[in-house]
Amino acid sequence: MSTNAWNAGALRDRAWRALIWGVIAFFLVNVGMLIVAVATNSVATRWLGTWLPEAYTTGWYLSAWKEFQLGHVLVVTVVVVFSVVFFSLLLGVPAAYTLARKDFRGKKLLMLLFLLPLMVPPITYGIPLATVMYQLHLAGTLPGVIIANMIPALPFVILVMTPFVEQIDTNIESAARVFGANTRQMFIYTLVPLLAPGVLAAGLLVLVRTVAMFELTFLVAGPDSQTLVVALYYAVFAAGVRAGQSVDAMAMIYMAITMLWLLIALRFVNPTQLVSRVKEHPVNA
Amino acid sequence: MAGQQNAAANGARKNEFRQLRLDGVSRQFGGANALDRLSLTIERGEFIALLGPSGCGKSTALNCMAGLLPLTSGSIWLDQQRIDPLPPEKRGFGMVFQNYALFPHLSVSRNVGFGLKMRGVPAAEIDRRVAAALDTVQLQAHAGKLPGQLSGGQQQRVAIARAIVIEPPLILMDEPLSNLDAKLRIEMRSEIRRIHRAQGCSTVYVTHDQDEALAMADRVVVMKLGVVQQIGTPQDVFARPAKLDIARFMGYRNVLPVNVMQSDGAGVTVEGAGSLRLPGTAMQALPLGSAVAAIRPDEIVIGEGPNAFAGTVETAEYGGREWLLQVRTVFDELLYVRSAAVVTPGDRVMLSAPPERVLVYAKED
Amino acid sequence: MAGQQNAAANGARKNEFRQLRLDGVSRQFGGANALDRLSLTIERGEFIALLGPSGCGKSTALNCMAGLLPLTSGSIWLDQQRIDPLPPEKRGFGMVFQNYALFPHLSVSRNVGFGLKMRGVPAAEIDRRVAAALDTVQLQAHAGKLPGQLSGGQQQRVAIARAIVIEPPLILMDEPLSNLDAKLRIEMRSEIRRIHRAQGCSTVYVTHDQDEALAMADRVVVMKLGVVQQIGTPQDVFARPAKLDIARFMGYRNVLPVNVMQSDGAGVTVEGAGSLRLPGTAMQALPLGSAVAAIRPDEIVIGEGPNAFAGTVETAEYGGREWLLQVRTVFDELLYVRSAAVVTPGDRVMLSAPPERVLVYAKED
Amino acid sequence: QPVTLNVVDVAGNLALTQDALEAFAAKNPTLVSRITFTKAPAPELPGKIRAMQAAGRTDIDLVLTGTDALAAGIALNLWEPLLPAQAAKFPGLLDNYLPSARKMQDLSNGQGIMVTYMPAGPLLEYNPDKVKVVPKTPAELLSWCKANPNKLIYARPANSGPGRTFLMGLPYLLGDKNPKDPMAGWDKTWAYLKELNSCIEYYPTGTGAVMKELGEGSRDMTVTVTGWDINPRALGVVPKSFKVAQLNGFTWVNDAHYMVMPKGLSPARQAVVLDLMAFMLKPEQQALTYDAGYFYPGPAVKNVPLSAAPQKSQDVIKEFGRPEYADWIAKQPHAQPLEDKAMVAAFKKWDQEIGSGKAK
Amino acid sequence: MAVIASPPGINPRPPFDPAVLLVAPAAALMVMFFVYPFAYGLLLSFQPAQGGVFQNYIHFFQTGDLWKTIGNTMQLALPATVINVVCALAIAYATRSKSPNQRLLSTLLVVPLTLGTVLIAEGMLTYFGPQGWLAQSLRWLHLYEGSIRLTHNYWGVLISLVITGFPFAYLLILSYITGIDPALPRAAATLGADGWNRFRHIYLPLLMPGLVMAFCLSFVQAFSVFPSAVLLGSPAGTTRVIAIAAYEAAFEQYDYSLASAIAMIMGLAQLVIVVAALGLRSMFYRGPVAGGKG
Ligand SMILES: Nc1ncnc2c1ncn2[C@@H]1O[C@H](COP(=O)(O)OP(=O)(O)OP(=O)(O)O)[C@@H](O)[C@H]1O
Ligand SMILES: Nc1ncnc2c1ncn2[C@@H]1O[C@H](COP(=O)(O)OP(=O)(O)OP(=O)(O)O)[C@@H](O)[C@H]1O
Ligand SMILES: [Mg+2]
Ligand SMILES: [Mg+2]
Repeated sequence: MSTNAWNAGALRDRAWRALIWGVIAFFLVNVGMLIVAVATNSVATRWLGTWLPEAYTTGWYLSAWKEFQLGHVLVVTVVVVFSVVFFSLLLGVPAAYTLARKDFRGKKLLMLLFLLPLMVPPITYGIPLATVMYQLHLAGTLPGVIIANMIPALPFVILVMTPFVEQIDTNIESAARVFGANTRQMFIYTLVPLLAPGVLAAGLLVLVRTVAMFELTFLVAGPDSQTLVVALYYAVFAAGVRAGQSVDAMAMIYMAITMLWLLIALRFVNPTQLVSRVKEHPVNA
Repeated sequence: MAGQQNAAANGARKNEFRQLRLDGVSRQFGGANALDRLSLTIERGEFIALLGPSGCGKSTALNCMAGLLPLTSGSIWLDQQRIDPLPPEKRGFGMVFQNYALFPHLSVSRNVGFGLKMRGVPAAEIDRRVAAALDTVQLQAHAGKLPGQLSGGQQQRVAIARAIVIEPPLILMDEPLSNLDAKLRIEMRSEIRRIHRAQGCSTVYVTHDQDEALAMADRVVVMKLGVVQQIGTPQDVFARPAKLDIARFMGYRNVLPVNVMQSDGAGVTVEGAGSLRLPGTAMQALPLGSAVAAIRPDEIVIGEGPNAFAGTVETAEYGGREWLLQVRTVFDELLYVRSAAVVTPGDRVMLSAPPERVLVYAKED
Repeated sequence: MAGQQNAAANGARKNEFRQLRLDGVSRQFGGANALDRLSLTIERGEFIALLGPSGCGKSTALNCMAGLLPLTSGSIWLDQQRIDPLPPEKRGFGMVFQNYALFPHLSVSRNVGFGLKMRGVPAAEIDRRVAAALDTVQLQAHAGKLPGQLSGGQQQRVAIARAIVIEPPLILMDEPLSNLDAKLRIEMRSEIRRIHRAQGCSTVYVTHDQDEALAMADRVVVMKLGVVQQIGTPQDVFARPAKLDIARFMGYRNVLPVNVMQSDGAGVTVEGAGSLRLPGTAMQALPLGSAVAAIRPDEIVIGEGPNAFAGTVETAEYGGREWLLQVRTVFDELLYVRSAAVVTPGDRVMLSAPPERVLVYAKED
Repeated sequence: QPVTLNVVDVAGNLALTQDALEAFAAKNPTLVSRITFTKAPAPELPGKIRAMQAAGRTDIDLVLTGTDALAAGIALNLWEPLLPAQAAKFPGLLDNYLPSARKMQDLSNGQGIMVTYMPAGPLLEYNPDKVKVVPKTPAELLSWCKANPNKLIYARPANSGPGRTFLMGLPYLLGDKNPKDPMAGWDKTWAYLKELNSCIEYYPTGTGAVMKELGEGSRDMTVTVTGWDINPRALGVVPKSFKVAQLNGFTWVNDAHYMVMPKGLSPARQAVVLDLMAFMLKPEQQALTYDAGYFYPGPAVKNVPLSAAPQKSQDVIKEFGRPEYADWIAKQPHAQPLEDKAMVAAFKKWDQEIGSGKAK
Repeated sequence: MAVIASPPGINPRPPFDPAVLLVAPAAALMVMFFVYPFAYGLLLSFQPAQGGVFQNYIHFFQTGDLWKTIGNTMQLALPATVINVVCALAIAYATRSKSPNQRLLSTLLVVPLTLGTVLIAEGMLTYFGPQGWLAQSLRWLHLYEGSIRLTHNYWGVLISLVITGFPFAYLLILSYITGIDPALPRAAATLGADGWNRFRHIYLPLLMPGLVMAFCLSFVQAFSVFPSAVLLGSPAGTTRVIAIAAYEAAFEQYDYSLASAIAMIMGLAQLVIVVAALGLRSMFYRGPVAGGKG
């Protein structure tokens, strides 16, 4: 009898597992096909309702590259995105630490200050922000674009990091302090390594959001500081005829550059936290 | 850079401190006093043990000294300097945490070297000193492991090594040997004493093990419910607990209701369970009448003698060197007695206790 | 619902098990054997203590029994049923973790009630049993706190209460009393024994405290480096360690190089440091010639007697009931000796040891 | 001292004019050291210029725009008035424009100079294999649509040039009261669109999606304009064999691109920009705007025949162009697109009454 | 370091903790570059082109195709967020433990993050299109012959929100999950908790703060959906989200005042949900997720 019940439990377990893996497979297959479809179209000369295009060409990439001077745009994009990620982590992680650990007057207000930029669309503050930036001679420069992009990125990092900081055992901080680490050292030697997966997650998400941030970038960028997304949006939303393949080629370039970062980041940091990696018993030696 | 030099300079200065003084140090948690007006002066080179029942505020006291818990009131002084507003990293003390608090992401050797690194010690010297410390705690073989891959006792030893390697002027240890086996514990005890003496540092040592406190400490602080009960040499605290409570805690398991019949300075004669008369030692000023006598099981002697009284063995438990007996006598409670000879339940034995080891206290309310 | 009934049914069945059998259970970590072919049969109602130096694989053994660590090889049987592929929750054993593993988000009482809730026990009964368990560990006053707000010893007691409250057929305890003070520890010891007896369950108890093992266990398993060294009653293990190693671990601190002069069954006569002759007991088959004699400090008697030899006290440490001496004798090593009387360094003493307490082993390589 | 000119294109006009702009820089090294080209979607540009002007630092010198951003800029008062203030720089400007294009210049309110021109549509484009009888009137279109449900497709006007051209062309075809007043004067148009709605599956949000469905054979007919007819076939999105048809008596709703100059430039820069604008109207530069038929025909001024265009451009237009266009452009009347406000209102009304009806 | 001499018993400890300063740079940046522009926008929303101070807001709530956008947006954002967070939780939980392919799998699941709305839109239009691979395969397998309508309607936008939002939630939740000390579920197992109960009683409550954060951020992201609502939805109908309304006000009618007002309403609508969620968060245990020593 109990064996039966046990089998029922195991069966339910297996069914659940199968369901999960089914969902994962379904998701991955469809997303994969979707990407392949775009990739195929971006190298197709003509693809009219058949399984595969008639012929292939790299022409769409070449012409997109030339039309948008993508070489330069990519450099700008990389610089902007890297800087935004770097600086928002630099400022955001300590801020998240304080918000997670300390109680002080005005904390609620500060939380609101960090929540608002995520919730009000840039339409509201984009133009006045750009005006301020032009007055400060920051607009049209790379620093200007970076700062503008940090407005939504920084609060984002703070909100993502807060629960990560809360998860960390305060004893470890105490130990670091007792052994002579000042706040900076405590961050560098204990918190940051322990938060690494969180930092990675926050960094990746900020990266993706920054690459995609159109309005603020456009409003404060000059002719030399446009990023890829501006070109992409132009290709999609500008008036006039544009071949779908050309848009797809742009989209592929866009994806490639984000994915490159993602893969680099994941190559070096695993999203699973160290605590669990060490304490999880190896299944078999 | 500046920070490191500064820390080093501070460290150097603090190394020369003469005394650490706690002045009415209190700490509350949500209204409840975990530590109540602790005043204590620790001389340089002294080895202080904090002793007390679980939850009495020992760790709280250590945390306050280390600067990890803000005080609710009171102050801490290092010679003339008030240090309680200083953050922990400015105090330069070493600490063994009760729960180890190892850095989970650092290997054993980097855990141990952490404090040295923070002090800007050159890498080569760090390596040397870490190796020596790991040697002391017998963990050379595990230097490359992460804390999560160690056994409990190994983790605890890493925590000890991490604290001693920085050679701090004051070292705070919170039950540092609790997870070690007897042999290793005895070895570590003498290592800690040796290091304490060699470095000339002061040590505050929390332990629940009386033997440890007695063997290691210069002075013992006995606490209960956050309040200091007695401060004295190990012999004092052990042989002459100031209160019945402390006596109980110190292993005076036999607490018998008696009547004080006759008092003569410290020497008293008490009467228990009707007719039995025992000479004892008064630990407090005692009026004639109701009182209690406390006797340690191992100080009850089996065999005929003056003042001996009879009993029947009820249970006998093997305790390694000797047997632990529960003996029924004229008293209501069973007496706990130790016996080196084999005794079996049902045996009749004669018991007696030397008068100086029968401690008489006023009756508790 | 089904799951709960199921668990209850399972529990009921397992409660009736007659023996738990470990058959060549091994566990490796990255190539190193943490537990090597442990074979052990635990009868229902038995109290087994695992004893061994830090890092010898005690916790690993418990984890394997609980189902928390997959075995590298070997099998575990509950009567006729092989249980090592079963997940922990299907085994229904109780466990006290060395590092407590309390649920940080649940109050003390909900931590303790967790197992009952999982078994679908009605809320009212949970409350009752949790209250009783908290009473046992003397934590009623802290029932509403979160684990993070407790002292180390209090946390440990929560872990104990959590394991005993489910009245499991087999209870695994990993150094459950290590952070408690002596008085409480003794109280908890008898509580655990009482519960063990009352519930008729089997207990596997890891401890580093020999007294504890001796006082509580029916059988003691001594381990070293993952390998079982000796299994026997406490008296056996304590008085007659099978190997020199075990003897050392059991507190035979004086290990002296001797020559076997004459062997007569178990009784041998050995000669040490030139001329001194001692009668002893052979623990192994011994050829004449080089061997070692192991003697516990407390079994060396101070005072004249047959076979007595002279020594000079070098150090004397206060140890509560007695003094711990290091005595220089004809042997190269200092002898550790205990003395009930006050002795000061420099005193001359005569030492002797009963022949049955001088254990003679073959020389180690 | 030569300056760097920043040119922003929000209409896709650079495809037609970039070579010409660069030619100006090459010919006038003393005036222009470099021209930077930026491309941006139209709607956001006025905001950017507003931000610049509010800060007193305009660093966009020339904007190439369609009627949408042009009108927005006029409403927000962003553009520098060019005519008549700078008429001297553009002698005979109006007379030089093609007759059918000339009126488009008026839309600029003197704040922009038209640079390219397309008569646009509305036209029908269809798959000749599937559509045997080509509708000749709106009524026939409706009945064809009803006979072949879901085979006609057109895009949401707000997101599509052909869509909006169709919307604006209908009042002329149906003889509505006031083709310039979508709210009050388009009763027949709205009624017709509602009727048509019943046989249209949905409205994509972009001409690209429409052309894709047409090209791969899911739909048989759509509305189009000259550029969207020629260029997608040249690009291979739509089979070359697809045909266009006109609805009898239709009126061309024209489209044009303009050069405008934001306020706030220094006089020296203004002078350079004005020279550049004048240069762009020269026949040699205008001939470049034939391009690949993307804004067919392209030139806004008279006397720029296809033969003046680069050979490549000529080849494309020969292969994919429609000889009949010349005739249609000459014969059918031309009209200007709706004014900006009216256009937004029309989009809104279309969204509310036609588009949202498709909600599922 | 000055020697602080004050009578014992009175603590000179400043009520101000210097660690609070760590938040200062971030706060300063926000004050410098966000507060003023935001206040400007807020004021602007009260300066309508015509009418009284609240005219924009009155207009918003009186105009059918404006106020209904809130409902439209909620109808998209809430289900999308719930789907994302729930699926991400389930999948992250299933893939949490160390295994040879765990890293590969988690990377694969995170990859869609990099696609960008345009690629997803293009991909969906191509792949789900009437002649796309999906339709062709179904036809080839004789499973389904009719037309698939997964684009240019509600479902298109929802799918695209899931494709972008799921990896986002997954990455966050996976990292939150793996921060939980594995000793705790193990302890629960010895107490008889099966897989579901371990999840329900150990993981879930400990994850709650992280989950709520992931929910809030996913929600905010979904709520401001714009390009995919245009590219994949029917922006005149069910997917006329509030961002479209704001966009049209700003960039078609060039009425920045109305646009600001709509944006403010949009922010407020999100704030309601987010504050509610964060309030919920404060009801759960937040703190270290270790269970004792070591
Ligand atoms: N954060 C807290 N909130 C509330 N009470 C607390 C907190 N920390 C400690 N306590 C209480 O303060 C008292 C003293 O705790 P402390 O840790 O100092 O005890 P201890 O003497 O170290 O005990 P042990 O020997 O068990 O470690 C205990 O009763 C404990 O429950
Ligand atoms: N995850 C791991 N990876 C590698 N080695 C491990 C791991 N866990 C345990 N070990 C090693 O296995 C050995 C046995 O560990 P175990 O925890 O069983 O010891 P123990 O007998 O419980 O010791 P203690 O009394 O100190 O708790 C130790 O040497 C330890 O370092
Ligand atoms: Mg403590
Ligand atoms: Mg262990």
